[in-house]
Amino acid sequence: MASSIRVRATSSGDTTEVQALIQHPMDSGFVKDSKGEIVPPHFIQELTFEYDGKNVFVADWGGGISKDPYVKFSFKGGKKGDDLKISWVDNKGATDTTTAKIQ
Amino acid sequence: MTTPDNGFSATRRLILQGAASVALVGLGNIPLGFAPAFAAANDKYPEEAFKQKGEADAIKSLYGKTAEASDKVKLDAPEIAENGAVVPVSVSTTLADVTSIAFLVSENPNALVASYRIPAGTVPSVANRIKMAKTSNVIVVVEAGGKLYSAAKEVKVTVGGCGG
Amino acid sequence: MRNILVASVLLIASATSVFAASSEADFKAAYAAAEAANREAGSLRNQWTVTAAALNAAKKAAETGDFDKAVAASNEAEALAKASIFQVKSEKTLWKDLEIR
Amino acid sequence: MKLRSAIYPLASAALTAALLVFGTVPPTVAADTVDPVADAKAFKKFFTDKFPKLKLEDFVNGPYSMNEDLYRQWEEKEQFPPYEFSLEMGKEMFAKPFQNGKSYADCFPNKGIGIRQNYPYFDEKEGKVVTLELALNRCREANGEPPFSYVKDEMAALTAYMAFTSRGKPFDIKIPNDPRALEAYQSGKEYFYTRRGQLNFSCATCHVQSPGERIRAEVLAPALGILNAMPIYRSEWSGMGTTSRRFTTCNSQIRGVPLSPQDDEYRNVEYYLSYVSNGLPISGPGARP
Repeated sequence: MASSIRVRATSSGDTTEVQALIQHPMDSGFVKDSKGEIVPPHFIQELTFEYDGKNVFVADWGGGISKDPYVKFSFKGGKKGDDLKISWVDNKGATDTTTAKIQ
Repeated sequence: MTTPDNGFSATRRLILQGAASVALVGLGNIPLGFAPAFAAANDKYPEEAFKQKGEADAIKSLYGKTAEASDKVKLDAPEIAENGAVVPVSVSTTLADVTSIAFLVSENPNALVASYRIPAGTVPSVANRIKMAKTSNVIVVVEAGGKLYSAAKEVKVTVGGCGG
Repeated sequence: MRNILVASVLLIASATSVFAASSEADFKAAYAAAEAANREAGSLRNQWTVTAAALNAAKKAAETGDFDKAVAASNEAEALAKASIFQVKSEKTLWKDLEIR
Repeated sequence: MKLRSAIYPLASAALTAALLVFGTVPPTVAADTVDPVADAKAFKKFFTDKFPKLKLEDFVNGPYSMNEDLYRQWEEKEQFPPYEFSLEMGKEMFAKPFQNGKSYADCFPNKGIGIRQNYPYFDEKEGKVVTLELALNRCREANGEPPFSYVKDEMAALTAYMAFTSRGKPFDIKIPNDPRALEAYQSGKEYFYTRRGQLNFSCATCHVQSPGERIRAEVLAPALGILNAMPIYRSEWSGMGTTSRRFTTCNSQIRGVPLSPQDDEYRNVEYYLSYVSNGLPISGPGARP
């Protein structure tokens, strides 16, 4: 199966801009389904971006982040062709990880 | 967009390194024996803060202190959300030594939506998409040099993001 | 304009609800009439969701033995179904008023 | 107070005749002249007069072209659009052969690439309108595969991919010289303007009379160009939806019981709406509130 993570990392010389979109329901645990039953919470809790062996950005998320979450940030450094590693873990213990090349 | 010269908050980072397994054990639902696919997490997931109802309690739980409003924190959010399920919100700041940025929605069932850890060298500017149950204040808290600064903006929501 | 249909339906519904002490037979007759009207609306391809909801409410009320309520809901469903049939007929010519020419 | 029962037989007789568009009885509207070219011209003029600042191609962006606050939210979303996963899934599905070794490409002209703007078309053999969604499911069934649901998921993914390969190409819907094609067009037009449901709304009530205005929270999209963006990721749906989904949910929102997806009437209204948007570029897949 295809990765749940889509990443665009673009170097502009000094900084690298990173955008990520992740496929995840991000159920908050406050919404009822069509049968009137509460959809149990199911959301990503931690999302990590690692470059050159170091975390450059860590997101701690609750159920208030939108479905198929999106985040954008920038960090100093990062060379074209280098790897950026992205991983997430959700409240049910599921994880996914991918490596993107900086463009 | 600004790129202030971030000091390196060495102690905090060092303490955070290698704490991955601790962080994961802290998550109630993780089954025993679960091996994380990554070992990069460098702080504990602030589970309690995410459970708080109001924004004041959430900020207190997250940082143990209160925030002061600052015009150096630039919060960008729509006047009227096209849909409460997806509200694009972003922040940037000219403050130096930023170590974390948090987003809160005062009227959501749990106010804290996201908390971002900003290591040295990362630009203190984040964009994300959040859910809003109804019209309310979006609050952003920036931790810089050990102090908390905040900005707020009301976003009108007519179609709620909680299934309404 | 659009409120006319809604208002007339509400009037019918409230008018019928003053009759007291309906029997199961009353309900069955009222329900059958409502169903027939809704079937006709269906053949005209213009059923309303609220008609189906009123029919459901009638059935539920009848199951609990509340035949007054069941008859009232059936009558409401019938009125809604007939209004939807009326709408089809009047729109046969009225739609042209909206047309961009 | 009650509507007199005497009127129903009359009404139903007239309608049954009118609705048998493809039957032997010609529709009652056939007495009027049907002039699609003039219709399309008037349709575009109506919208460009109503929104003089907008260029014709802007209309394919729906409500986003009419409200600055919304436009900014859209721009932000388009940086990493929410339909991206569906689009990718569609691309993979499209490339993957069926069990019998054939693939979607074998069912379509130009292997299915860059052809979205030609759908729906009028099939003179069948005497009916064929939409892209219908053609996709027919392709599956012809190759021994079960059809997909018309409203979302796989169907949305496939049409998203096919629209994506056709982006920028202007809608080029043809009405062949066949009286049945003209009837289908006219039937679609009638459906578009006919009020239905308890709210007594037609498609036109919202998308002709009130585009740019808010109905509850939503800024209504103009009918012109509305199908150019299909399929769409709607925040309100938290997911993708096809043209079929758009039509059926519009019906239920006005408290009407929707027809089955790809019902003849929906196909006709898609034919009509696409035709009057001829010349406007395909912009799908789209993102909408």
